[in-house]
Amino acid sequence: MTENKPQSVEIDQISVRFGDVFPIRKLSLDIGAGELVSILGPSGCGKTTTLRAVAGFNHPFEGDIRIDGKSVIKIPANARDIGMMYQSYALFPHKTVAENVGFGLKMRGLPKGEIVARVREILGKFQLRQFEERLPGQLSGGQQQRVALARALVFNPRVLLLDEPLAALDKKLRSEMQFELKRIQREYQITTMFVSHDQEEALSLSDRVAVMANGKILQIDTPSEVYDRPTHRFVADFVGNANFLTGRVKEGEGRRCFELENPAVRIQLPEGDFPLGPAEMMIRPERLRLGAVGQDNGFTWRGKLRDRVFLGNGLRIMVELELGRTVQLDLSPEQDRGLADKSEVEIGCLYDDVRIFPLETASR
Amino acid sequence: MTENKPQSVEIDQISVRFGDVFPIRKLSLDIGAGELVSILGPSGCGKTTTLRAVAGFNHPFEGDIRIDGKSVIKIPANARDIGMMYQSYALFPHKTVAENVGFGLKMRGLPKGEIVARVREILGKFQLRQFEERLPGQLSGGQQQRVALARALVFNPRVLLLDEPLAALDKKLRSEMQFELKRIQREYQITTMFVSHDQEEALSLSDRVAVMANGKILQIDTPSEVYDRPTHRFVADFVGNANFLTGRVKEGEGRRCFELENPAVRIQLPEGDFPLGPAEMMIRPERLRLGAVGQDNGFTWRGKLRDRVFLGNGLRIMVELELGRTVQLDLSPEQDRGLADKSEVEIGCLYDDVRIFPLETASR
Amino acid sequence: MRRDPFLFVSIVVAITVLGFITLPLIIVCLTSFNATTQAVFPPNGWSMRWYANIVSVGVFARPFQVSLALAASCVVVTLTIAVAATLGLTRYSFPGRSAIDAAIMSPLIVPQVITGLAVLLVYASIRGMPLAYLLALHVILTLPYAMRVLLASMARVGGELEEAAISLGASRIKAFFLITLPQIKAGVFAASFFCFVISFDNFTATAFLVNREQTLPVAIYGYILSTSDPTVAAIATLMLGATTALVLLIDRTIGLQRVT
Amino acid sequence: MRRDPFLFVSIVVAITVLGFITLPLIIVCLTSFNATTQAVFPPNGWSMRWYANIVSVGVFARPFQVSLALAASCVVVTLTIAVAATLGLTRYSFPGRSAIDAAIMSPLIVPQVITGLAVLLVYASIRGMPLAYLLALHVILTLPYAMRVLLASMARVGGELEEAAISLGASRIKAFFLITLPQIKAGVFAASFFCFVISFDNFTATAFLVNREQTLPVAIYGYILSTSDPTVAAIATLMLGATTALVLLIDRTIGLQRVT
Repeated sequence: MTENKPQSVEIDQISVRFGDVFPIRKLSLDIGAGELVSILGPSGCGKTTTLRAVAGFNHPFEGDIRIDGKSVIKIPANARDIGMMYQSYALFPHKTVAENVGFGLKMRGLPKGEIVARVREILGKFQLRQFEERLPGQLSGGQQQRVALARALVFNPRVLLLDEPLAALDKKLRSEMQFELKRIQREYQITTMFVSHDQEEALSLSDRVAVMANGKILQIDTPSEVYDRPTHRFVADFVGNANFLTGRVKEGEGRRCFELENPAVRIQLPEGDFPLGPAEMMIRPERLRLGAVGQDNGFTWRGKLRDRVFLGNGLRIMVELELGRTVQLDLSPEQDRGLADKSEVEIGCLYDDVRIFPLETASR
Repeated sequence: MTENKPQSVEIDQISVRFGDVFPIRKLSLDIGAGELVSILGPSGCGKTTTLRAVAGFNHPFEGDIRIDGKSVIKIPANARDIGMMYQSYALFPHKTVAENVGFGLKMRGLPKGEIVARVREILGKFQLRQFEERLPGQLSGGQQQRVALARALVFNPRVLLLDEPLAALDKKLRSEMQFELKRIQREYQITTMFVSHDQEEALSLSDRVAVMANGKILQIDTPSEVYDRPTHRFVADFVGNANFLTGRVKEGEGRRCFELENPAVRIQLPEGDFPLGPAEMMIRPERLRLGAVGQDNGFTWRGKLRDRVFLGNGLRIMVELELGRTVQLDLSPEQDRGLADKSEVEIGCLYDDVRIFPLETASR
Repeated sequence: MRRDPFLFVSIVVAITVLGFITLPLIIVCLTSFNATTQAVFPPNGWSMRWYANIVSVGVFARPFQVSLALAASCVVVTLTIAVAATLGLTRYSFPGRSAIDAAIMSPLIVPQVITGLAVLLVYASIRGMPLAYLLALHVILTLPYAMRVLLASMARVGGELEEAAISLGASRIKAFFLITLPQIKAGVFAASFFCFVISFDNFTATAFLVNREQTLPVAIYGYILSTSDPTVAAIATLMLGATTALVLLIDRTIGLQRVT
Repeated sequence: MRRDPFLFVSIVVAITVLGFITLPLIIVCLTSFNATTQAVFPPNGWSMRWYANIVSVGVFARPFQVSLALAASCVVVTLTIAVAATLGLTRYSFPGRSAIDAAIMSPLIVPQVITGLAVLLVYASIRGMPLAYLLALHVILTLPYAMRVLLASMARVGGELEEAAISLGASRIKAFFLITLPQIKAGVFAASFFCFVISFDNFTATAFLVNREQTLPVAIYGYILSTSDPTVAAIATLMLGATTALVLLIDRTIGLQRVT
């Protein structure tokens, strides 16, 4: 294997047009050398269009795409040297596993002996040696996925693009393959970009997540930042579960505060730049806890337990607050034990776990 | 609405045959009046065959099915008075929402005025009044699901059968509809049976879960019992995530113990009837905790942190134990904070959280 | 993908095919307005006289009526059989099903010369009722096309809607007529159209059976053998116009996409 | 579902259809072994003499060769055009695409009498090369069938495999020949088969163009007009046998399911 050093990808203000539709507009995204970045968004947000622009399958009418600092916008798809894995895997059904994996090397005109050697090497690494002579149709979903990945990696591409890499696998296999995919990406140290509509997949695999909606990137950051400190209401709603409570940001004593209406309940806000006016407060269900919280670093509400749903690794409960809203809490097994058969509960929340979104930016 | 009292369903030793295949064999399942029971299993396990036998769409060659104590096995499907909702909803595309919902009443020969009145009533209850004149194709997935449910409930069926009720909805909508479905079932107090291959759906909706494999029911119990105290290895593996460690059950001092091989590590077992010999130990990833546990009620292992995956509402880590196995831990956000950048960790487990399965019964 | 030689080649081929196929039809149209007595191309002048000649020549009226009646009856008989048979073939499996499948499709590949000859042989042994035999022949010829269209529509509908209706209290027959039939309406229309056109246009097999009563295609063929004026081009243009109008009508009402 | 009157009715219909369609073919077979000179049913005795007569009567050898050559050439020409046109129609969208779509399918609904007449008109204006014109006619007639089968296969393959090949470094042309073409192999076989059968069996349109060189169906028709012995039943039986053998061969090698 000739060791390539990882290469950066810069997407610079590209816009793509299909007839009258502009699926992406002036989109920029920088991916560091060797980084694994996901584009997460609902279907139709333009994430696949972005991926295909990098692959060379559609042509931005403005902007530039650079790999390792050099523009590739004029290079045709078959000369960009990019490994691509499709959601359907797109394995060639009439070719054996070895022929599928070797296809990229054959197209590069490598001598037969070297092709065989390199195919064998990567099949060994992916525990696929015994399936060499099988056709893709004779493999399980997980094996097909590994073949598709091997085929995309064997020719040492400059960048790896993955289209919903785990979506076609069942739930069980998916969590196993998450670890596997991460391990392989680290081993090959290859700059990787993948698109997903599944927030779990994006959070667990990526170094950074770019959340996209309506052809624009709303937030790009590490998984925990995107989850814990979403910058847009849409991000908060799309990534993970969320409780939203409407109210308004007002001037308080010293710091600003958030006021729920009817009845008016004031919540101190931490330091920061919160625009005054109508806003929504967001709290993650697992950040709410049973029992009171000290007034200095949080607030406590009282309410009635309305419903409980067993999730296996925890309990989800619905609490109707005295102040008239209903919120959802996710309890871990330990907290769950403290609940017993109570119907009146106190729930607490730390100021740190509250996010405020001005209502103007409430996009969707 | 004429109030019907809920009716019990007894499936008594039924077997179904399709040609040479026996999808279910001598299957029994009792559902109490007003109870909500799910049949959970992988595709092809016979769960849908069971549901369709109750509905009257296939004919057991032996056994009996009783509703409210009376056999219905000879009653044709269209006279069983059972409400059925399909995964695809099976709404009639050429009929309006009102016509769809009224179809069952029309087939029962009710006068037109009464049909209109009862359809309006239930559409109001399901917040579908404004869609009365729409065709199903003009509704969203969630609305279609509510129409299908209204259609199955409007004629006050004796039993409600649901085929993967939430499978066609996207993740977000699914968790909302779980609460909704439960609320409706409680309001109508109707005996309900549903099949699912999604453990989350089954755990969160059901009063009791029947886990099925290869045409047989392996365990039927409350969601938390099935999750926390699975009786079969298959159940433990299918419902939730699980760490499995092979070893053997041996005689210890007083109580029996479980011994991992190479290196030999002994774990005290709680009181109970554990057959001697090769066995597997199962621990849920969220039952393992960071830090040592007192020797009286648990055990502690040391290991290296190998991988971490951010799940949003927690962290999943892989720990390579000193004794040579790798286990998976799910940490809640609080525990997660204690992890920092450690690479050497101690993990603890309570005896109570360990399940043992003799290797003979390891079915799949 | 722009500046792709493949794109150029395949567009050229597609357009050539277009010309290749439509050119003869255009020639027929133009010839029908020819002023001279010989059916030649290009025409020497323009006239509507051959359209008038269709009526005045007198040999086409009766064959036209025969063809019309035959095609209409054929649609009714074929569709009734096809709907019942399709239902049986899609909703039930029974021994020998695949043999019936194959048999129903066989007229698609059995040469019409053979089918015509076969019906002629039966006809020769039991004389009389020529139109009834012609109808039987046309039903045999159109049935596979009707079945293909109906089987395709029925496959799209699936049995689940029918089953849902039954679970709501409908009998099997009510479920079929109230739920399934409306779903395959487009297919039934399409099948009727194909049957009508195939029956109306058929010449090969029909030619074997015709003695007293001629159908329109047989009459046209006979006319060409004896006369070479553009009258038949005029008839052909009218038939073409009628067919095109019918296709456009279907496209407007139920959509060609749902049909072919 | 057992004891269902619907089941009974639809099985009865299906079996009746089976008999109705296959009976004439059986009659042709039996007649071909008839001992007497008249082609009548039921036969008066058994003999193989009409099979010998096919050769000895001498009028079928040359038409058989013509039909064979014509059908074979037609397969080559039609398939080449059809593959290129299908590729253009499935992989690219360009203005006027739907017009080309419609034009390609139009021979399915334009009466063959008209098509035959049209080609005759062109032929009449530029005399000579009768077989070339016959070939052109047959290509026009078979193209829509070939396109239908190929478009259906191509739709199943989709563009993703081809794209995957390109991302692995293949040029567009290599991707087509190495990846897409092998996928639609079954469709190409099926289209070839249909083209061959349609060309070999065609009578209606062909009848217009034939003067010096007869095709087999035209020769058969001419023979029936003059003689009524079972020789044509014997030929029909042979054609039927050959067609059936071909269908079985396709079924064994690539599977009929993947084809129709």
